[in-house]
Amino acid sequence: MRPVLTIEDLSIALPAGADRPHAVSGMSMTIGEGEILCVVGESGSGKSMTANALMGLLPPGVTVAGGRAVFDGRDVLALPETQRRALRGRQIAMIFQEPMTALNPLMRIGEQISEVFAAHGMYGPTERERRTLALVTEVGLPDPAKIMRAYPFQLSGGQRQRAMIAMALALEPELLIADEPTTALDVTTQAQILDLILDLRRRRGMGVMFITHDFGVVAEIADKVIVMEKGIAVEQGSAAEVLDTPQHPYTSRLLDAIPTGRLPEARSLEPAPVLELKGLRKVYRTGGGLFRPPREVRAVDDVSLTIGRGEVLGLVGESGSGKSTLGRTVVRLVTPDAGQVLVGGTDLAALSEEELRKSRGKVQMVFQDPYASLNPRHRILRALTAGPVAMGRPRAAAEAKARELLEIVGLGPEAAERFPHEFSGGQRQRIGIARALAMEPELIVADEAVSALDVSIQAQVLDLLRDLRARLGLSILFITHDLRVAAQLCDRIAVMQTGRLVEMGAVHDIFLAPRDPYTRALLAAVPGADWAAENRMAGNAEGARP
Amino acid sequence: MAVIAPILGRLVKALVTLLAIAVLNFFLIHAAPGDPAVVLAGEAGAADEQMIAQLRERFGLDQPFHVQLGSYVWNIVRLDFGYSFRQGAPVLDLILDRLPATLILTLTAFCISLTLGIALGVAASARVGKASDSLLTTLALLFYATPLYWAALMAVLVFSVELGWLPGFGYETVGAGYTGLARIGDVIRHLILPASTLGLFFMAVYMRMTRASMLEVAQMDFVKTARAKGLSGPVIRRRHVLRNAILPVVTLAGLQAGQLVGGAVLTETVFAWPGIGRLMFESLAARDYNTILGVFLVSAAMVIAFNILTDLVYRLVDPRIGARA
Amino acid sequence: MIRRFASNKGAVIGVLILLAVIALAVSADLLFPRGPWAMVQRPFLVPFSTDGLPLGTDTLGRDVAAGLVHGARVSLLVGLVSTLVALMIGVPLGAVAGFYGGWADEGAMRFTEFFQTIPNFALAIVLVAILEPTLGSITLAIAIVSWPPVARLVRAEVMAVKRRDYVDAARLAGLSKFRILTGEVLPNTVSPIIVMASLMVATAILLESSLSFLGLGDPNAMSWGYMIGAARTVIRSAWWLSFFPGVAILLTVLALNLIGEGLSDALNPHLSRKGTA
Amino acid sequence: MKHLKATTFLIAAALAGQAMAQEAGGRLDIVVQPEPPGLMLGLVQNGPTQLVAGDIYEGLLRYTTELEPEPGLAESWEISEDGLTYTFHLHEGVTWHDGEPFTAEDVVFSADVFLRETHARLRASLAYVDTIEAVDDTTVVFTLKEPFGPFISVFEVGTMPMVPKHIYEGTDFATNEMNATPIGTGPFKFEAWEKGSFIHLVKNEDYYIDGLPYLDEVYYRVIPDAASRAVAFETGEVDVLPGGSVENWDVARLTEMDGVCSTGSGWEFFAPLAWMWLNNREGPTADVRFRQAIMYAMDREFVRDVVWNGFGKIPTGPVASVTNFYSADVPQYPHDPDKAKALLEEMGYDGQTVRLLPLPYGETWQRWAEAVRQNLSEVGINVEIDAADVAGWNEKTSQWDYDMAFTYLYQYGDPALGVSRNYTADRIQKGSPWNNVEGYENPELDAKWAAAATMTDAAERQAAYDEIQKEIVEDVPVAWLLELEFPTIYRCNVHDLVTTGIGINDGIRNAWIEQ
Repeated sequence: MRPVLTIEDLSIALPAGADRPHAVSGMSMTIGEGEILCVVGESGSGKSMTANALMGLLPPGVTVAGGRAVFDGRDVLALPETQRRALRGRQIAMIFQEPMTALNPLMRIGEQISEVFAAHGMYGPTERERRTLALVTEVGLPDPAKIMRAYPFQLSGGQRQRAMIAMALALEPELLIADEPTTALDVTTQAQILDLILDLRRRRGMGVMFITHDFGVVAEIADKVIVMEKGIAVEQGSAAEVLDTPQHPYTSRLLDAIPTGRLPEARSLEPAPVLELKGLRKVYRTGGGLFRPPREVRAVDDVSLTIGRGEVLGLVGESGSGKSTLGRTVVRLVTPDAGQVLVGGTDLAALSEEELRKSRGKVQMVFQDPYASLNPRHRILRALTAGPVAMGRPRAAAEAKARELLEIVGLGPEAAERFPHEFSGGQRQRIGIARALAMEPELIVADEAVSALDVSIQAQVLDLLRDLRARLGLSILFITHDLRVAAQLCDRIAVMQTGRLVEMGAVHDIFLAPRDPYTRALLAAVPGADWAAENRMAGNAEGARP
Repeated sequence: MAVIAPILGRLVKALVTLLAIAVLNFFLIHAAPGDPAVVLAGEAGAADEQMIAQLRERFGLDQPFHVQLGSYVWNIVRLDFGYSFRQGAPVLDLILDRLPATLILTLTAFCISLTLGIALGVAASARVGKASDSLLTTLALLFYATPLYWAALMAVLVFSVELGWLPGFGYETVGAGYTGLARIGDVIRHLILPASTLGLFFMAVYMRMTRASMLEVAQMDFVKTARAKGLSGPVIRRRHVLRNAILPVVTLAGLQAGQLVGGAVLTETVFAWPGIGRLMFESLAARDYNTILGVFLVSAAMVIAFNILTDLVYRLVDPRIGARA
Repeated sequence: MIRRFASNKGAVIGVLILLAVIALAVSADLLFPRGPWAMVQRPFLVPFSTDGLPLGTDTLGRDVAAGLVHGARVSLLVGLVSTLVALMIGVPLGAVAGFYGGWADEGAMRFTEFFQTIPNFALAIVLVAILEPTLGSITLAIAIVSWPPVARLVRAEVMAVKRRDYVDAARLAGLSKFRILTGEVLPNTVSPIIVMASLMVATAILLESSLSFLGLGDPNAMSWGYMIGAARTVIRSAWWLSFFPGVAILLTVLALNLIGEGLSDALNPHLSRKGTA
Repeated sequence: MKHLKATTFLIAAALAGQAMAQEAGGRLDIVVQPEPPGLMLGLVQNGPTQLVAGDIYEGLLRYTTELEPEPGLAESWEISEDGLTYTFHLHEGVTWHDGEPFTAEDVVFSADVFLRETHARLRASLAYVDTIEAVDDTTVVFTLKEPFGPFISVFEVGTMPMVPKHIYEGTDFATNEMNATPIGTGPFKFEAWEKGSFIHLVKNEDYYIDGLPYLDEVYYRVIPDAASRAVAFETGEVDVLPGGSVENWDVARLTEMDGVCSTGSGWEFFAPLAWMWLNNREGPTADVRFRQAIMYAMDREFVRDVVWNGFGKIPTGPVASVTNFYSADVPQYPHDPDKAKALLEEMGYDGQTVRLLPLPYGETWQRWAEAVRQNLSEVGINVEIDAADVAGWNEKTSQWDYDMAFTYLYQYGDPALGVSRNYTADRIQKGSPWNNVEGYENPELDAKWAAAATMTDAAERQAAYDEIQKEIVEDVPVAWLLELEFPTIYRCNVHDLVTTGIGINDGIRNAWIEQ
C-alpha cells in the first residue's frame, strides 16, 4: 500500500509554563492510501496537537520542535505558509469535534462548502454550485437544495457533521484528518457518521487519520491504531493486534477500563420501594409573546417507575430524550406539571418551597460536569457541611462526618481544607459523591456522573459507586447516554425516547432480549458492539453467571 | 410576520415607556426650584407679584399639580407637546426646527466613528502584538480618556483660530445666501470639526470593541475550519471573523446612536450648533417645562427608534435571531 | 491571577499612575495646607516662571498645583462614591432579576430599560439642576445614570452562574434562596463586576468634569472638572489652567482603563486556559 | 421749582458734529446672548430682547450719554411749571413696518392699555399718571396725579416702547400671533429668526428720517458659549460684542487686537450696580457690625482689577456715580481685615456658616463669589457657596432663602426709578428679586426717599439724596461691590455705534461702516 503520509520523529513544543515541555515527542507513523489510522488517547495525550501540526493550525506559542511529516514527497512541516495553505483543504482536509461551533453561524451551508473551491480558485460559480450540490447529496443530507440554503443552526448535530465532511471532501483530498468527529454526537448518529466515513474511504480511497478516545469507535473503523500517552506513542499496530493483544501496560489499562458491556451478576433485591414515580409529566414552553403561540416540548411524558431499596436503576436515552429532566424532577430541581414523586411516602412534587427545604435530604444528586458542580470559592468542607448544617445537624458532627466521607470516597480527610481547583476531574466527582452522601439520602440521582471523565478515571469512579452500593446499600437512579456504562452498574435499565419510557427491565433482558425497536437500535449503534459482544461472551464464559 | 410581530410588540412597549418617561420627567422638572414665570420675570429686570401671577396664570401654573400633570399627559397622548413658555411657539415646532441639525451632527459623527472605528479595529487586530497595534490601541485609549469638551475646545483653537481652515462654530455661514450644492458644502465645512470631535470618542470605543471582538472570534472553531479549508488570512478575517465580530459592535452602536441625539449637549454648546441638546439645556435653565419635556420625549423616542432599527439590522445580519425568538 | 496582572505592562503603568494620584490626594493637606482656594500670588502667572508655583496661578492668583492636588481628592471621591452607589443600585436589582426570573426579572428589566431609554447625559444634567450642584447631588446623578449597565451585567452573570451545578447542589442541600444568591451565586460574579467598576470610576470622573464644564459643578469643591470649567473662558490667554487639569483627568481615566483591562485579562478564564496542552 | 424749557432738536443738528462722511450700506453681525425669548418688546423686556428689539421698536425719547433727553418718536415736548403735564409732539409721517400710520392713538394705547398690563417696571411709574390723552394725531398729553421727579426718564424704548394699536387692540397680547413677526416703527424691520442661530433684521426703507439707517442689514448671532463668542469675533464672524457677551478676561485680549475698538460708554442710562443682598432679618447678617465687617473684609479693588480686568468703579453707596443725584460724601469702607476682625469680635460672631449665593451669569461672577468667600474666610467668617441656576437664584432671592446673595440692578438714571426700590420698607414683598430683598427697615429714611421722589427742583432733590446716601451707607443694608462697566467691543471701521445712554440697544440706527 502506497503511504500517503509518513511522520518521522515528530516533536511539538509547548510554551514555557505549561504542565510539560512537549505536547508530542518522538512520534512516528505512516498512513497508507485508503487506510484508516486511529490515534487513541485520553485528554492531554497530544493526539489533537499532532493533527493540528500537520495542518499548520497549531495554537500560538505551540511549535514544531523536530521531525518530518512527508506528504506527497514533501515535508509539510517545513513548507512556507502559502504552500501549506494550498495544501489545506485541497490535499489534506480536516473535520472537528464540535460541528456546531466549527461552522460559521452566519453563513449558509452551501456558501461554506463552495468557499473551499473559491479558496483554491477552482471552477466558475455555476460549476461550484453544481459540485456543492453533489457533495451535499453524497454525504447523505436530506433535501440537498434546501440544506444548501440553510444556516448551521437549522441543522441537527449529525447533519452539521455531514456538512463538515462534505466540505472536507470537496477537493478530493488524499488525506482526511478527523479530530474526534463523533464525540459530541448521539450514539445512533455516531454510528451513521462512522458508516459514512467508512463508505467514503472505500469509494475515494483516501487515507484517514481518525483521532478518538473511544476504543469502541476504534474497533468499529480502524485499520491501524496508535495509542498515545502524555505525548508519546506507546504502542502501534494493526487494529486486531492492539485490541486483542495489547503489549503496553497503558493500552491494557485503557482496554480494561472500557465499560465493555460485560454484564454483572444480577442481585436479589428487597421489594420495598424508595422511589415511586406516578404519571410524571413536564412540558417546556419556549418563545411565545404578544402575538405568537409558545412552542411546546414534552420533556417528560407520563412516566411511572419504581426504584427499590438498594437498587440501581439505569435511565438510558439520547440527548433530548428527557432523561435529565426526569432526573431533575425526581430531586425537585424541576417541578413537574403533573404526577407524583413519592419518596418514602412523601410526594416531593407537591411540597411547598418551605417544606421542600426540610425534605431536601431525602434525594441527592451527583452532577455531570465535575468543574461546575463545586463552588470555586468554597472549601471542600463547606461544600460538604452546608447541607447537613442547614438541615439542623450540629456543625462539629457534620464536619466529622464530612471528613469520614472524604475518606470513604478515597480522598483522605485533609481534602476538606482545600479548594476545588486543587483537584482533578475524577477527584471532584468523588467529592460530589461525598457531598450527596453527607445528606444521608434515601436515593441518589447520578446525572451522567461519569460521562465527562476520561475512560480510566470513569472506571475508577464506577468502581467507587459499585463499592458504595455494596457497602451502604445505596439506591441510585443512574442516568446515562451510554448503555455500556449502564450495564456496569445497574440492576435494571429504563430506556427513554422523546419523553416516554419505551422499555424497562433487568439488564440481562434489555441487552440480550430487547423488545422495543428503539432499544434494539440503540444497542446496535454502540460502537464496537461486535467486538464487545465477543468480549462479553468471553466474560460470561469465565462463569460469572450462575 | 416573523419580523413584524416582535416589532409591533416593542412599539406597544415603547409607547408605554415614553408615557412613563413623560410622567417621571414631569415630576422631576417640577421639583426644580423656580418656575418659568420667575425666570421670565427675572430676565425682564424688574417685575412685581402681579406680573408673575399673570405669567403663572397664562402658563397654567396656577392650577393644582395633579391637574397640570393630567392635562399634560392627555396632551401628550394626543401628540400635543404644548407651547413653549419662553419662546412663545409650539414646542413641536421648536424641536422640529432644531432636530435636523442634531441629526446631521450626530449621524455624521456616528457614521464616521463606526466606519473608522471598525476599520481601525480590524487593522489593529490583524497586527495584534505588533508596534502598529500598540500605537492604534494607545491612541484609542487616549481618545477614550480625553474629555470630549476639551478636545472640542482644542480643535477650535487649532483648526479655526490658529490655522483658520474651518469655521469654529455654527451650522452654516449666516446670511451668505447659499443655495443648493453650495449650501450643502457650507454645512459640511461647518460640520467637520464638531462631527469629528464628537466622533473621536466613539471611534475609540468602537475600535477597542471591534479589536477585542475580532480577537475573540478569531479563537473560535469555525475560524479554524476556515483555515483548514485553505482560505487566506484576509479572506478569513473579512468573511468569517469580521462578520461575526461586528454583531456586538452593531448592538452597542445602536444603543449609543439613540443616546447621541440627546447627549450631544457638550458638542452643541462648544460649537454653537443649533441642536436639541442645547435647546434642552437652555430650556432647563429657563424652566421651560414643556420644551424640556418635549425634548426628552423626542430624544427618548430616538433611543427607542434606534434600538428597534438595530434590532432589525441584527435580524438581517444574524439569521438565528428571528428563528430563535 | 496577581502574577498575570503584574505581567501586563499597561496594567502596571495604570496602577502606578493611580497610586501616584491617590498619594497626592491623600497628602493634599500636607503639601498645600492653605487649601486650593487661597489667593497666593498675582493672577495668570505662567507655569515654571515663579519659584514655589510650578504650575502657575489661575485667574484669581490661586496656585494651580494646589488645585490639582486637592482636586484629585474630589474627582476620585466622586468617581468612587458614585460607582459604589451605582453598584448598590445595580447589583441587587440585577441579582434579583437574574436569580428569581419571572415577574421579578420582567419588572426589574423594564425598570432598567426605562432608565436606559432616557438620554443619560440629559438626565444627569436635569438631576443636578434640580437638586442644585453639590458633591452629593452630582454623585447621585452620576450613579443614577450609570447603574443600568451594572444591573444588566449582574443579571447576565447571575443567570449564567445560577445554571451551574453547584447552585443546584446548594438547593439540594436545602439552603434558602437568599442564601444561595448571596453565598453561592453573587460571589462568583464578582470578577466582571470589579472590571466594570474600575471602568465606571473612569467614566464617572469624565462625567463629573463634563457637568462642571457646563457650570454644574459644586462651587465649594475644587475638582478637576471645576478647574477646566472655570478656565475654559481664559483658554486663549492661559492655556495651562485647563491644560493641567485636563491632563490629570486624562491620565487618571487612562490609568483606570488600563487597570480595568488588566483586571479583565487577568480574571478572564478564557485567556487563562491558553498556554496549557 | 425749575421749569424745564421746551427743547427741540433737529436731527441734522444732532448729527452735524460728525467728522467723517457717513457711508451707507453694509451688514453688521452682532452677538446676542442669551437668545432672547421673544422680540415683542412690549411683552418681554429682558436684556437680549432690548438689544435686538431696540432697532425694531422706538420710544418717544432717546437719552444722551449724559442722560439728557433727545427726540425719538416725539419731535419736541413741554413740561408744565407744576411738573404735572407732559405734552409730546410726534414726528410727522411715521409709519409702522406694515405701512399703517403711527399716531397719538398708538401712544395712548401703548402706555395706557398695553404696557400697563404687561410692563411691571413702567407700571410703577404709571402709578403717578392720572390720564394719557391724544389731543390730535400728533399730540399726546400725560397728566400726573402728583409731581414725579424722574418722569421725563421713562420714555426710553425699553421702558415705554410704542406698540401698534391696530394689531393688538382687543386681542390677548401674550398669545397674539404677530408676536413672532414684530411690527414697530424703528429703523430696522424684522426679517427672519433662525432659532438657536441668528435673528436677521433689514433696513426700514421707509424710515421717517431721510438717510437713516445706513446699514442694509443686521444679524444678531446666537453663540451660546462665551469662549466661542470670543473666537467668533477673532475670526471675523461677528463685528460687535455687546457688553457682557464675552468673559472679562477675553476683553483685554480682544481689545489689543489690530483694528479693534472698545468703549465703556452706552450703559449710563442703566448704570448697573452690583452688590450682595445681606439678609437683614436673621443670622449673623442681621447684625450691622457683621455687615460692616463684610465691607471691610472685602478687597473690592482686587476684584475690580483681577476679576473685572480693571473695568468698573468701586461704589461708595447705593447710587452709582453716573446716576443723577450721586453723592461721594458718605462713610468709606476700605479693605481693612483687622477692622473687620475687630467688628466680628465685638459682636461675638460664633463661626456660624453663612451661605453665599452667586449670580449664575457665568465664570466672572463665579470667580467673584470665590474671591469674596476667600476674603471673608480670611477674617474668620465661614462661607459656603450655594449653587443655583438662574431659576434657583430667582427663587431663593425672591423667597428670602439666602444669607448673602450677589445681584446687580439697573438704576435707570434716577434714584427714584432704580435705587429707592431696594431700600424702602414698602418694597419688602416676597416673590420678587428686585425690591427690598434684604429686608432693610428704616422708617425715617423711607420718608426721605418718598419726599425726594416728588420734588421737582433738582438742587432740592440733590440735597435730599445726599442726606439719604450718607445715612444708609452707615447701615450697610447690602454690600455694594462694584459699578459695573460692560465694554462694547467692535471693529474700528464701525462708527457711531454708541451714541446714547443705552448704547447699541438703539445705536444701530446711526451706525455705519467705513468701507
